[in-house]
Order: sequence, then structure tokens, then C-alpha cells
Amino acid sequence: MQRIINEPQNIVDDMIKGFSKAHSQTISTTSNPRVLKYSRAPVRGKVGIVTGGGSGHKPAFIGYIGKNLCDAVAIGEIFSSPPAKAFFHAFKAADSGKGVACLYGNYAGDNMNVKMAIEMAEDEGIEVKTVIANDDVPSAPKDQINKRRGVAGEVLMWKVGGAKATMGGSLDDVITIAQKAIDNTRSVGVGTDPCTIPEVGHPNFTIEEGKMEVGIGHHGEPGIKVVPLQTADELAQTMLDVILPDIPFNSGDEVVVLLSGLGATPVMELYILYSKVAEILNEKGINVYRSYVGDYFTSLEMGGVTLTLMKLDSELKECIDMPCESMGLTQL
Amino acid sequence: MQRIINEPQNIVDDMIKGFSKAHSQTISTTSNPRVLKYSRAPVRGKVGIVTGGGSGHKPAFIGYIGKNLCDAVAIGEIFSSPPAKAFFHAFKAADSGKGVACLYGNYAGDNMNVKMAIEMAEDEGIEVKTVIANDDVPSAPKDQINKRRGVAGEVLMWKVGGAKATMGGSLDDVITIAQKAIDNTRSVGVGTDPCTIPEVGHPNFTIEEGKMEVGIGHHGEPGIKVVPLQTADELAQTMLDVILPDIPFNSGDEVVVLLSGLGATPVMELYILYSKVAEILNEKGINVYRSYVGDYFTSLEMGGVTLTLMKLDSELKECIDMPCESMGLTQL
Amino acid sequence: MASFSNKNGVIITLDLIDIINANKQYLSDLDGLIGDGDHGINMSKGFSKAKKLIDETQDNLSSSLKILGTILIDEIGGSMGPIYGSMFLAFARNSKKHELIDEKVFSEMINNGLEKIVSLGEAKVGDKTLVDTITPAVRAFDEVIAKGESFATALEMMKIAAEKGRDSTKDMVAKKGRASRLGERSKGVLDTGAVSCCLILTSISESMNKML
Amino acid sequence: MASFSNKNGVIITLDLIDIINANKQYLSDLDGLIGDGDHGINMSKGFSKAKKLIDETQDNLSSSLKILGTILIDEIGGSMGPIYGSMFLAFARNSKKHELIDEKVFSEMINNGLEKIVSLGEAKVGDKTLVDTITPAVRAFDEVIAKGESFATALEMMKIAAEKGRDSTKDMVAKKGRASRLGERSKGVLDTGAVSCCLILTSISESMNKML
Ligand SMILES: Nc1ncnc2c1ncn2[C@@H]1O[C@H](COP(=O)(O)OP(=O)(O)O)[C@@H](O)[C@H]1O
Ligand SMILES: Nc1ncnc2c1ncn2[C@@H]1O[C@H](COP(=O)(O)OP(=O)(O)O)[C@@H](O)[C@H]1O
Ligand SMILES: [Mg+2]
Ligand SMILES: [Mg+2]
Ligand SMILES: [Mg+2]
Ligand SMILES: [Mg+2]
Repeated sequence: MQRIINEPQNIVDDMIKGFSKAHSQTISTTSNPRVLKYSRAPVRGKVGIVTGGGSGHKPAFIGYIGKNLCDAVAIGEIFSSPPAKAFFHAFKAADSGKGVACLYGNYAGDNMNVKMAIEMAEDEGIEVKTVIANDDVPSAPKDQINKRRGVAGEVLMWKVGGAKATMGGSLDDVITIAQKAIDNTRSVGVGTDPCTIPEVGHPNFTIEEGKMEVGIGHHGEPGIKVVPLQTADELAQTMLDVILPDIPFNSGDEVVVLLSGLGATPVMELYILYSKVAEILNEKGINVYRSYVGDYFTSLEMGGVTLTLMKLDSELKECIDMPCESMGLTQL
Repeated sequence: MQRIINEPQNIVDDMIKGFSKAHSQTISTTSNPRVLKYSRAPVRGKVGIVTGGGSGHKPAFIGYIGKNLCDAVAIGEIFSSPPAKAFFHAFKAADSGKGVACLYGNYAGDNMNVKMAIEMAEDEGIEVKTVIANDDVPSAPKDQINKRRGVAGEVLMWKVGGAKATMGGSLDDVITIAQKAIDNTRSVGVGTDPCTIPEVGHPNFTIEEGKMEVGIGHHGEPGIKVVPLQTADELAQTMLDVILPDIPFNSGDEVVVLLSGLGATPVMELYILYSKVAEILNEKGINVYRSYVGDYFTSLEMGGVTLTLMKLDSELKECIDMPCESMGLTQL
Repeated sequence: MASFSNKNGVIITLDLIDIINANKQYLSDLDGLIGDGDHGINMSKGFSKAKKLIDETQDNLSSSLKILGTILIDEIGGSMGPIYGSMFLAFARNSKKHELIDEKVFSEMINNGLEKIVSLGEAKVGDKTLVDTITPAVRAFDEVIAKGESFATALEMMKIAAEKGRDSTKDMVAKKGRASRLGERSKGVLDTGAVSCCLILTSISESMNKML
Repeated sequence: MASFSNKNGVIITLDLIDIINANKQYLSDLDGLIGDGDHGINMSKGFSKAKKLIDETQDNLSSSLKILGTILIDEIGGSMGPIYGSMFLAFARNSKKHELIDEKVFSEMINNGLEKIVSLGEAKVGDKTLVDTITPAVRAFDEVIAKGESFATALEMMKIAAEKGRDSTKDMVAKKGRASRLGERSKGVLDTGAVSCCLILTSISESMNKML
């Protein structure tokens, strides 16, 4: 993998520069170089939606800044949580006085930095509440569900939370439904090829040729098993076997399916996989209400996919259906 | 690169299956398994927009079927032109009686298959006119501009042609503006890593570590020079040096910039590159009216990028600004 | 005049299909050198499909060629679909009214096939394509017949001319197709289409000769 | 009671920064074994930035620690930003009112630092983190002082305890941080944070001892 970059240590800054130029209509820079915001934020009378996380997950996180999605995002180094100060400044950028919902993923660094940022916000009278995404089933057993990582399910959490905020929901309303969204969401990742943190210069994990890692994390965290590379049809079954029993998803349920590539896997292959996922769900009587197939939450140039299912009720449906506009997701 | 597929020879069929399931709201299958259409096509009173080409370029080509874009697409094997019959069936699926604009790229196979398809259409009284995209500057010198290949500039051609058709333009109107769009468009590709046709199983070209190929085609066709891998800043200059003098683009011009990844290159890197592209254009007094940065026209898992510029006038602007909705491009 | 019956000629089509399928990997590998490595794969897909259909119908030479040509055009695409498709359809069209295929009929078949290829692909001799194989082959056939030689001899000379034509592509710089982008770098390697075309013409020559 | 002046203590902070920067590659490589290979890189970014600022202001130990802690929290992120940031801020807060740093002040500094780390990261001894280095180090310091030994001796014993703590992580199964996902596979390798924390405490111990 050869990179199109300048100095590896400036990757994040350079990327932010390009991103804010390319989306100057909808994205504004802030006084903190590691915070970008929706140009209309803080949106009057609306709860602010903030997220943040390490870089290298395009479109996540900044790609979900926009209309009816996130108002401000704290940006970390590659695969590394943003500083507490960045989260704090994102809160400030998003708060219109109605409070801020910080919807982020369950990683040690993010937990600590958000915790400190909330203390800073309290000192300035900004009310912040959090929902911590933990949709990644293989990252911990069900009785330790709070230890699970957040992965591509975060996109659905932002979609739902962002929609509720636009509908005029209070901070508690937004937090409640974002929590419901993630509680109803399960994901599993499978890795087929590793990725490299640019400054490190070599992959910090390997996936043998002919093998795949089931349950891999969004930074290459080890999964639950390494097995021979499966066909797309087999893989669909393998992934659904991990997530379907966990809530569980049952016949009659309506779901959103989000199938995201991890980076290098061609989108063509996602569709091949999706075909079987949809077939199996159909056989089980699980109704696909809406599906998203594409690169929604990547890990640099890792090979592989994340499959995410969210069980819907009428309130979640309404939020999922709301139009939105951002680099990562635009929906009429 | 490990693939998530079933049988390599069924890749295209499997992908079509998944794609039509995932987008069942907007995409319909047709009696020809290698033709997909917009579910509302033929749109009454509207000129039909058809394209087609080899597979492996996601979102191209089927990802641009949708509202105010393409009505029907003929789908070929990986990197291989669709059969004449598929183009013909796409014409039939798109024609509402106002004729069909077939907007495709300049490849020998496509030229021959479209030619035969038009004969078939004539026999059935369907009027078809073509615009052949030839935006890829390095593929032939300017005095042989008709030999140039079509690459990512095709996306802009579809956008413009699709908008004009929706505005009620006649077949000649659509053809005229689509031709103007491509005449005002220039592209250059740079490859950093090769890709593999799944059935072949190994890359059929190589790019040495530490080198990059300037002018590479969308199927790995050799470029104009192999040079040491450049920084993003240098590369922006290299690419602009190829395309700016060709029309030429001058101070005071307004342009659309389309920066597309070729597959494996993380979108983060596209933004890093875009930052310098925008800076250089700005220095030259060329005004970026709109920019698209992302994976708009890929080549399986090839590493690298295509940079496309389109010079605008008020008519093209109107077409570029029109909302549209498809898997590859949704614009409010 | 020597001839064979159209009715018995299905084997000619089946033979050439077998030859192409047997050379699938070789043709792809060759294409890999200066093309994209899929020539054998592309060809074999269409040829195998046609074989099934022909096996089912087992009509005559013309109808089997029509099946092959139609499948190439309808389902195969690429450059080979229209080029070889048009060629086989031309072969079919020019033979279908004849119960017996003699040198005159065969000459019409291949001349019209060549015409179709050239009008579609616009390649000239020297462009490093299959046109470099088929053009001298067709000319050799006609010349030998004009000299009063037998159908069998003309078929034999056609084969030799095709081989020579194929070999001539080695030192050419490609002007058409994917390899043309390579410029000088395309020298030193046979053109894959020239090779597959030679396989087809050789197979036809040998199968027909067995039937005369 | 032995002590040194806060004013002259800037060198202590500069020394530990140098040590971390010198071990940038080593710490990253170590992190690569069971983490994501960026520990040295992450640390070095913040530490280098702080060094510049400290060089410019050259005030006293407390202010230099505050600069370091603030930069880690404001600009570095990851896990190390808040953890080491909080630790250095605690060191700064507990020393800033004192012109002279003696064993009592120092004990308050490191005890409060440890508290902050634990309240933030919720790691316990045995979880294979830097807590395994700093916890025994702080305890050793206090115990040695309680026994009536000198500040210098206590610093020396703190260093030895830190080293022991660091080594104890080798055979642990990680319970916190990235490596915890590896389960049993995390055994057999030192924890990178435990190593960097030992470097920091060792540097502090040695720099202070030179000033006593
Ligand atoms: N315009 C043309 N006329 C005749 N033959 C051509 C033309 N262009 C290409 N060819 C033949 O096609 C062959 C390549 O076929 P194939 O590999 O199946 O298609 P592709 O190049 O689309 O992958 C070349 O070796 C050449 O002989
Ligand atoms: N909850 C925690 N409490 C204390 N230390 C921790 C905790 N989580 C991780 N660490 C320390 O952080 C180190 C890894 O730091 P670093 O590589 O910079 O961060 P990251 O894991 O985010 O890449 C580990 O070696 C461990 O000592
Ligand atoms: Mg990290
Ligand atoms: Mg091909
Ligand atoms: Mg080929
Ligand atoms: Mg690390």
C-alpha cells in the first residue's frame, strides 16, 4: 500500500484542511484545529449532537457532520482518541443552550477524554449527556455488554439521534432514543487484510493469506476466531450467526441493515455479500426495512466488512427515514 | 488482496443480485439479466439516458442509475464491455418515445457493441444518439483527442445529460450538452498499486514499490510515465500540469473538481490531495464552483486517484446544481 | 469440385470450440503480457455456452455457427463478442443456403467474415490484431484457388498463411486494442487475438480437410 | 529534611521528556507486539511540544509539569493524553505552592497522581497497565519514608519498585486497554505503558537525586 500523503505526522491536519475546503458550504472550522462543525451549528433551539474519535475511519467521523446528523466532531490522530479539549470545544460549538448529546464509541481513550471534557463543560454551564455505542458483539460476551466496542452501528446512532434533535426533542429525548438505537443494534466485523498506521509504517497485525478474522475490531483488534477465508455466501451466514442470537432478532422483526466495507474491499464485493445476507434474513422472516451498503465506517485500507443490524420500532423508523445531508450519508 | 465472493465467474451476476436487492426502491431488474434500470424508467416525456461498461468500477456504472441521472445501464463482465444485446435492451428500457442518449466511454469494445446495438434499435424504431467520453488526457495527444479514453469525467457527463433530460430537453438538446460537458472536461489518473481481475487471479500489471504511474487507465492501461512516488502536494501539481494546459483552463474559469479514488486508496488521502489541488487552482485564479471528493469511479482495488476538471458555463452550472439521487451520487 | 455437406459440418464448429477451450489458460496468460489477461476467459465463456446449445440442436454447420455468433454478440461483450460474433454470423449467413460447402461458398464465408471484422473494428494489417491473421489467410485461400488448386490444398495454405500472419504480430507495435497504449513496449510478444484467430482458422482448415 | 528548590526543578521535567523522546521507537515497537504500535509516537508528540514551551518559559518544576500535563490533555488525546496529562497536572498542583520540594511534598504529588490515573482509567494492579508500575512505586516511596529513610533513598527505592512493577506486567493477561482484547495472547510481553511509566519515574528519581 503506497500512500498519497505529505508528512505522515501531518496526515490528520492535511486531511482536515482538504475536507473543510471541499465541503466549505456545509462545514466550518473552529478555533480548535481538531474540531469541525456544521456551518449552521449551533442550530437554534436544537440539541447539539457531538461525536468524535480517532481518524482513519472515513467517512466517520467528520463525514457525518451535516444536516440532521452531527453538529460538531472532535478529531483524533489516526486510531487515537481526540484530546479532552477537542471534545470540550466540540460541545461548545454544538450547544445552542439546549444541551449536547455526545454520541460516541466505547474505547478507553474516548471514555477518558469525554469524561474530562464533560467536567470542563460543566464549569462553563454546558449540559452534556452521553450515549456510548457498544454494538460490536464479538468484543465481549453478552454479560459484559458494557465492555463492547462501538463500530459501524454508531452511524445509525448518529442518524437517529440527529433526527430526534431536529424534530425538537429535548436532550433527554435525544439521549433516550440514541440509547435505544444502540441497544437495538448489533455488529460484527470480519477482516481479510490488515492496515497500517501511516506513522508506524507497517501493519501491527497480520491476516494470513487464505484466512479471515471473525470479530476483528475497527483498529485491527483481534477477533474471536481466525478461520479459512469463506465464500461470500458462507460469510453471510457466519456473520449473521454472531449477531442474530444476541438481541435476539426474530421472525417478524423489521431491521436496518448496514454493510460497510473496511476500506480496500471493493464495494462490488459488499453487494455480493449483501445478496446472501438479505436472502437469509428473508428466510428467517426478518424484514429489511432499509439497507445501507457501502463504505460507511472504514479502517484505513483494511480488507473486510462490518455487518450491522438495527431492530426497528415506529419511533426509530421515523428517525431513520428523515432526510439528511453529509459527506458520508445523504438521504432524500 | 483477499476477496469476499463466491465463484469468480459469477461475480457480476452475484453483484447485480445484491445491488438490486439493496436498492429495490429505485432499481428494477429487466428481462436481460445484464441490464438494470431506474424503477420509474421509461420516464414519460423524458429522453432516456443510457450508459454501460465493464464491471469493477463501482459506483460506476449502475450506481448512477437514478433520479435525474441514468435510466438504464448495460453491464459487462469485469473490465469488459457489455454485449451489444445488453446495450440494446438498455435502450429499450430507457426509451419513452423521446429517444435515447447513450453516454459512454471511449473503449474499443464499447464502441463496437454500441454500434451494433444502435443497429438493433433502428430496426425497432428507437432513436439513439451517442456521446463518447474522452476526458482522459494522457491516453492520447491532443491532435488525436478522439482516441482518448473516457474515465471519471463520465460521471459529470451523466450528471449534466441526466439533468438536461429532466428539464425537458430534446434528444438533440441532451446530446449537445452532454457533448459540451465532456468537451469541457479533462482527467488524469495516477496509479500507486495494481488490481487483479478476479478470474485472472493475479495483477496483470505491476507498480513498483516507491513508484507511481502517471496517466494510468481505469483498467491499468499504461500511463505516460512511471516516476518515484510523490508527496500529495507534488502529485497535485503533477496532475494539474497534465490537465490544465489541455483545454486550457484559465484564470477566471469556474470549474467542477472531481477527485475520485481508484479503490484501495483511503478517502482520507483524497482530501489531503484535494487540499493542494484547491490551493493551486486558487493561486491560478480558477474558481472551484463545486467539488466531489470520494470513490466515484474505481478500478477494483487499484491504488491511486483520478483528478477531473470540468469548465463551466451557466448552462452546465444549472445542470450540475440539479438535485439527483442514486447510490453513487445523491445531491439535495 | 470437392465439397462436404453442411449437415455434417457441425463437428467443425464443435472442434474449434474445443480448441479454444483447451487454450483458455494459454490465451489468457498471453493476453496478460501486454493486455489484461482475460482473452481466454472471455472467449471460453461464450464458446462453452454455445457448445451446450449446439450439442442440443445438432443441426448443420451454418446453424451451429449462427448459434456461436449469436451467443458471442448477445452475451459475451468485450471486443471479442462483436468481432468474432460478427465473423461467425457472416460465416453462417454465407453458407446457410448451401447444402454443400465447396471452395466457392467457403471463400464467400471467410471474405464476408473479414469484411465484418474490419468494418466493425477498423483495424488494418500491421495494427497487431487478429486482422493480421485472418487477412493473409483469406487472401492465401483465394489465391491458391485462383491458381486452380484443390479446396483441400487451399485450406492447407490458408492455415499456413494464418500461422505466418500470427507470427508477424510478434514484432509489431500495437495500434488497436488495449496493447496499443503500450506503444513500443508492445513489441516482442504475439498478439493474443492473432493467436486465437489462428487457432480457429487452423481448426476449421483441419476439420474441413478431414471431411473432403 | 533534604529538599531541592522548585525553581531549579525544570530540569527534572526536561530530563523525563528527553528520556521519552529517546525511547520513541522502542516504545512503539513494544506497543506493536500486543497493541497498535503507536505508544512512542503518541507520547513523543506531546512531550516534544511541551519541551519547546518549557524551554521558552523556564519557570519552575511545577509550571513545567503543568505545561506538560496541559499539552497532553489539550492536544494529545488517546489514552495517554488524559492519563499522563492528569498525572502531571496532579504533580504540578501538589507542588506549586512549595518553594522547596521535600519528601512530603513529593509524596503528595505522586499519591495524587496515582489517584487521578486510577479514577480516570479504572485500572487495578494486575490489569497489565502503567498502574502496575506506578502503584508499587508510590507505595515503596511512602514506606521507605515511613521507616525514616532519606528522600534520596526513598527515590532510589521508588525506582526499583517501578522496575519490578514494570517487569511484573510481562506474565499478566491484559485487562485494560487495547491488549485486553488479546486475552491469553497478551502474555509474555511487557506492557508498553508500564515501560514508559517506569522510564518517567526512573528519570524523576535520578534527576531529583542529583539535586539533593
Ligand atoms: N479494433 C480491433 N479490431 C480487431 N481486433 C481487435 C481490435 N481491438 C482488439 N482486437 C483484438 O482483441 C484482442 C484482445 O481480446 P480480449 O482480451 O478478449 O479483449 P479486451 O482487450 O477487451 O480484454 C487483441 O489481442 C486483438 O487481437
Ligand atoms: N484504563 C487504563 N488505565 C491505565 N492505563 C491504561 C489504561 N488503558 C490503557 N492504558 C495504558 O496505555 C498504554 C497504551 O498507550 P497508547 O499505545 O499510547 O494508547 P492506545 O492503546 O490508544 O494506542 C497501555 O500499554 C497501558 O499501559
Ligand atoms: Mg493508538
Ligand atoms: Mg478485458
Ligand atoms: Mg483482454
Ligand atoms: Mg497504542
